[in-house]
Amino acid sequence: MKNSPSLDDQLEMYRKMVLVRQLEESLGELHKQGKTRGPIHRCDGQEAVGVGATAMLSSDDYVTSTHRGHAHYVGKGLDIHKIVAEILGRETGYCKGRAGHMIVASAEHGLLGGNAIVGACIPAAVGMAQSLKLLKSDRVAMCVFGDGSAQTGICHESMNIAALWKLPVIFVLEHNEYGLTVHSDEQSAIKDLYKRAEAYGMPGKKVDGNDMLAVYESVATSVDRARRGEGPSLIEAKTYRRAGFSTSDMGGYQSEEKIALWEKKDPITIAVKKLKKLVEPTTLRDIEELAIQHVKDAVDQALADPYPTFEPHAASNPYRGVVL
Amino acid sequence: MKNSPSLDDQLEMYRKMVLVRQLEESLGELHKQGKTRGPIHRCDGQEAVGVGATAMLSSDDYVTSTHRGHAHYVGKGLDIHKIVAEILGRETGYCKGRAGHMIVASAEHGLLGGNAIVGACIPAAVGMAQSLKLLKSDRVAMCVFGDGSAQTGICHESMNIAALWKLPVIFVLEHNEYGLTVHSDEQSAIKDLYKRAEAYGMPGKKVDGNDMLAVYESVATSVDRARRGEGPSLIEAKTYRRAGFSTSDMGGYQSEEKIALWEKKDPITIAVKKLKKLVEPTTLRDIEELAIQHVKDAVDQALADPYPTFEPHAASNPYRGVVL
Amino acid sequence: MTMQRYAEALNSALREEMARDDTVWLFGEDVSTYGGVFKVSKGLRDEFGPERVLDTPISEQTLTAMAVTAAMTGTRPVLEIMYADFMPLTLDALVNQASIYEYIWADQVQMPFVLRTQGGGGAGAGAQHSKSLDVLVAHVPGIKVVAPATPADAKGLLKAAIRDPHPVVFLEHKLLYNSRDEVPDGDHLCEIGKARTAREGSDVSIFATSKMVHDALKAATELEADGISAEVIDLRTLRPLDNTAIVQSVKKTNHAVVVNEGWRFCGFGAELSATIMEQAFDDLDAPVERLGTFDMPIPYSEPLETSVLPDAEKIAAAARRALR
Amino acid sequence: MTMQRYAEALNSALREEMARDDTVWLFGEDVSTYGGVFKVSKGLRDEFGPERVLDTPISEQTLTAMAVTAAMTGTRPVLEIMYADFMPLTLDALVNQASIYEYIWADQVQMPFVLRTQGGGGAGAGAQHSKSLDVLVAHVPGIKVVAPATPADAKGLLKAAIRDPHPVVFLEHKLLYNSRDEVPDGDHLCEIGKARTAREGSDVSIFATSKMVHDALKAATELEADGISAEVIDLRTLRPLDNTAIVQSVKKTNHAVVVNEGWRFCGFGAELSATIMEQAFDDLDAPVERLGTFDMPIPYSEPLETSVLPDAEKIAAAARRALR
Ligand SMILES: Cc1ncc(C[n+]2csc(CCOP(=O)(O)OP(=O)(O)O)c2C)c(N)n1
Ligand SMILES: Cc1ncc(C[n+]2csc(CCOP(=O)(O)OP(=O)(O)O)c2C)c(N)n1
Ligand SMILES: [Mg+2]
Ligand SMILES: [Mg+2]
Repeated sequence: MKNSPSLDDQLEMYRKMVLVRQLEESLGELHKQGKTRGPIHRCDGQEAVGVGATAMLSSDDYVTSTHRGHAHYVGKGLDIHKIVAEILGRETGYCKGRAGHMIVASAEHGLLGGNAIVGACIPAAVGMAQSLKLLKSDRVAMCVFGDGSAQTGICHESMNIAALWKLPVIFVLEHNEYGLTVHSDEQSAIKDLYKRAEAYGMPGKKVDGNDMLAVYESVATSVDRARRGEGPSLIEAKTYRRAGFSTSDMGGYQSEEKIALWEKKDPITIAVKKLKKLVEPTTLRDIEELAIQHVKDAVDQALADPYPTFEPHAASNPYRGVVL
Repeated sequence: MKNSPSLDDQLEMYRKMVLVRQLEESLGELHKQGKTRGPIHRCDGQEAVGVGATAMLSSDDYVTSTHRGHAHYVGKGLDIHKIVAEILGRETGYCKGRAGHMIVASAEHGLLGGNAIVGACIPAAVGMAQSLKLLKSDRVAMCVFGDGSAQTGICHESMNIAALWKLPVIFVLEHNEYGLTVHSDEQSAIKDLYKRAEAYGMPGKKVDGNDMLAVYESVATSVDRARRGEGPSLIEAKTYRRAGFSTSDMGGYQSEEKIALWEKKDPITIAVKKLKKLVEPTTLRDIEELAIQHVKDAVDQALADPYPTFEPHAASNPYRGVVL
Repeated sequence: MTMQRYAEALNSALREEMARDDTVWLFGEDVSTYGGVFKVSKGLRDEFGPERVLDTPISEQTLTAMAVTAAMTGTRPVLEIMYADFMPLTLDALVNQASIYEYIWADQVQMPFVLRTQGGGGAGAGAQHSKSLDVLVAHVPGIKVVAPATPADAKGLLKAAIRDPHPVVFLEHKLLYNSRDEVPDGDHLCEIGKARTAREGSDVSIFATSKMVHDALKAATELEADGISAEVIDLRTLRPLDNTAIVQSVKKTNHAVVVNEGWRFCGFGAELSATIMEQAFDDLDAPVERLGTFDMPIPYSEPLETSVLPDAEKIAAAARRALR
Repeated sequence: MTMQRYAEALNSALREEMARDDTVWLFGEDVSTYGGVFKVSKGLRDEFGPERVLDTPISEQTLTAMAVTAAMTGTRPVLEIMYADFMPLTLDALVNQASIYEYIWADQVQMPFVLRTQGGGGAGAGAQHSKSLDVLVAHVPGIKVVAPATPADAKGLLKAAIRDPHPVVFLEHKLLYNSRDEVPDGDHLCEIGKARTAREGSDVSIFATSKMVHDALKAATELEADGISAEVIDLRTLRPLDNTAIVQSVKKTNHAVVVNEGWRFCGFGAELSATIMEQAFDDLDAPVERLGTFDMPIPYSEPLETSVLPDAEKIAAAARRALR
């Protein structure tokens, strides 16, 4: 079926979800051991959005992301070791340790990049899409952003401009019910944010964000549309943030029942159930084991990597002619 | 009928529309004579929106306005002489000549105030409404803003918050088809902006902006709703900007036919046609003549008024301890 | 006197002022249910109710604009902006709205609101969550800017800020929230606009704000070992600046170091340096030494971040240069 | 050499660069059909087509964010922000986005975009349309800031800005657009970061930017009558600052006046003043005199506006004070 991933693609998506899950758990562990600096924004339980939404893109399509971007990074093909090294502030990270856990970028993968200003990744994708349109390219730009970000002014301005200029943008709204500690019901009077697409004259749709295939199919249709020059779409992927806002979140405001409910709808569990109908269990187990080992090795390597040393940076106008 | 103005109210609205029309023409004249400073944003042909939308308010309800606020000022009961004096930079103006043509305010009338930052009057009204809610008052806050302003980020943020918190705000969108020189079709892919109300979970409606009664009735219903604590509404009043963006507009981008078409739909003509069924023609003529004379006198007086002299202003932190 | 953490002192200030004046209310992201990500508003929702302590959508621009107009219409809002890095989003409301109205509207309104935020580096929060940006608001007339360094001042200044009839931007520091010190009991208020001598000395004056006061004190201890007597002046208020205290100290020491955690170029240190030179030129035996964060983005990785931020060591070196 | 108005010189620069490099494109409010409210982009839509010259919705925040990412993905955007007063709306994209990426992403991207705007008072445009606000951007590392005073520099610097691989904020002045002067023929480029001696002198150095250069020249003529020989240095670039030229001039004259049209407190003049003191302390016979707009909102009424802005008379008085 058009816009359905092949079996190989599905297995690769499954592999990436396992990588992300393992990455999140390892980072949580490292945080507990005091080996990370600053908070880590885990996306356990939301892997299907980032992985499913990026699987049909090629490396020269652009993706812009948020503070919670690990699944988007891995979905877009970034190397786990270089991600972890960046998060740990090492010279070997994607940005030589300068960016850190929230702003990782890899130009060669078109991932530009994580963004810790809520909402900022939305106009970022629109600007890229405008460049692509001018260059008469059929590439696309995607932003993946949260339900909290959807309330920012730039979200409105961006959707309005993208729809008006029919830019090749895909707006992927990762609705995990929380903006930091505040439930989405206290951030907007409406529950289904995809309905806002109509206010800009673009298609909007809702999808089960814990089902990687559903995400893939929905997004792929919008990507095709964008490549054909027919303009942007808004896809709202419904999921849930199980892990707390970040590793510095003291919790207490999310209900245990709700978390348990969503654990039952775990995206990896759902994927496994479907894939088991198509491949031998050992295939999945092998993928899983390799992925887990891959993350373990990456983390070990990153922990052994050197820290960068400071050098002034000409383009950023460091101190000049001044004794330091 | 509930929310229909009495005959006296209608005559008063008619009088105010004539005042505004005469004001706009006088200001245009003064500009030609080189007696104004900076551009003047005329609202000829849009009088029914500002006057109709404010006629049911009392002086302790708040109104926030734009760079094109003359009808809102007059609708809210401001004195013509003090408006003109402000526009001419005189000591006798509402703000002692400090504010000028775009930022006129009168606290005693609840008009706070004109605002030359596009869109800024929208959150301004929301902030006031939040104060009113905290004070457990049944007063309301209204913002009147343009179709251009509706594309700003703060418009989105403001509507979202107002609807979420059920604030007593009335959003009056004065759609005159232009944002400066750019037609609304090139500012948004959708024509009817009132439809965006749904994206925030509040009522939205469209009204003929050149029919003062229609504006009054539609807005009055929303004002009642807000007073009852049921939250905000968005009313889109469709009108047309006949006079160019401002007196410094060199024109050339609005079609003559369109202007002619809208001249036929002149709000004063429409009001007169309806009022003629209710009162003697002489009543209307008397009102008109008095209003015209009123503006003439106000302008003459303002032209004779003194300019202010400069004094530092403590609250604004002027130069201190520095030789000027 | 009671020992309190800086965050607790702020919390007491909010509690006391909310109890004293029921027009005081708090709003901001995560301030209500969670009590603020730095716990400054902890417990206040329970005590004063959700009407007076509001979690908000992520809409800094509108929230700030709302504070301005809520303040001019009868209530006293205290807005929390989670990171000083987001102050650009608040700046239109400060520069084009709050700054102008008292003067431009000829004192028809006053705006008693407080915008609390926290800035500064050293926590591994990366380039988008570590900046100071204090000069961006200090440049704006009509806005007072305070930056307490101690729990006692945090409490006294916040209480004074809430009672001030004019807008106050209140700058906290993420690395100070856990610092503990004595706080006077009772209704402790500090006058806005008055510096504090944190340490007396006779050879060189070090002028600092916020966390830099502590680094300056460490530097002074270090210098003492070399027989250099450094005076440390905690400016406490950036605007209006306490020129009298500055000149007095320089007259005594004839040497000055200014240290501010913002970027150096066009930073707050430039104003300090220029002011000292203008007002105490003949008393200066050497050029004023100026320190700030290096003029480049603040990197994440610890060795890099440490390199670009001012600290005790750099301050001591600057003092030695001044005395050379 | 050809006589051109400043606006025409800018127009030629845009035309030449668009013809030379078809990745250059323009966008902003009213820049396309109307050719810009100050007519800087007049005729360019006809010449280069509406794909490369775009009118936009009123969405400064998003437009700036788009410029940043469009620039990192293969095109060279030139964005017009109609008034410098709206720069607060652009500041998140500058401070939190454009400023950081080249360094933080370890030179994986470059951002060749230009943000053109115009500021300044003297036109009766009121408190929201007369400000300079140049220091708000000059404070930001990684962003070059230029402010031409003459048609020749306007052209040469704009062409250089468009070719620059880094972000450039290009500050024009509303009262200069009609000024005429000679502009070199051919592919005229000015180096960003180099000051220009607008007039040689030996008694006092006056450092200025933009329109203030002309006021300084008038002051110099006035001073000449008193036998005072004033040197006028047009800095042309605010960041990076031409320290060499500054020090050279002060070494010659031993007296300095700095004049910038922004507010004085924490304004650009503070940086100039501090820099001179730091780099030429022993050459200074008197404190640097610093002029800016009075630290208060810019009033509308002519006598008030004139009082608060720096002008030739105030500059001459400052020079006399410096020499006293
Ligand atoms: C402009 C801005 N405001 C506030 C914050 C603080 N903050 C970081 S993440 C976050 C919540 C974002 O919610 P959402 O967009 O739903 O993303 P999620 O964390 O759920 O993935 C907030 C308020 C920020 N980083 N930037
Ligand atoms: C933030 C901001 N951007 C741009 C402008 C310049 N400007 C003034 S009015 C205007 C058009 C506004 O259109 P609309 O809201 O429809 O009001 P109208 O003039 O039609 O009444 C523009 C772009 C401004 N004043 N403020
Ligand atoms: Mg969320
Ligand atoms: Mg309009």
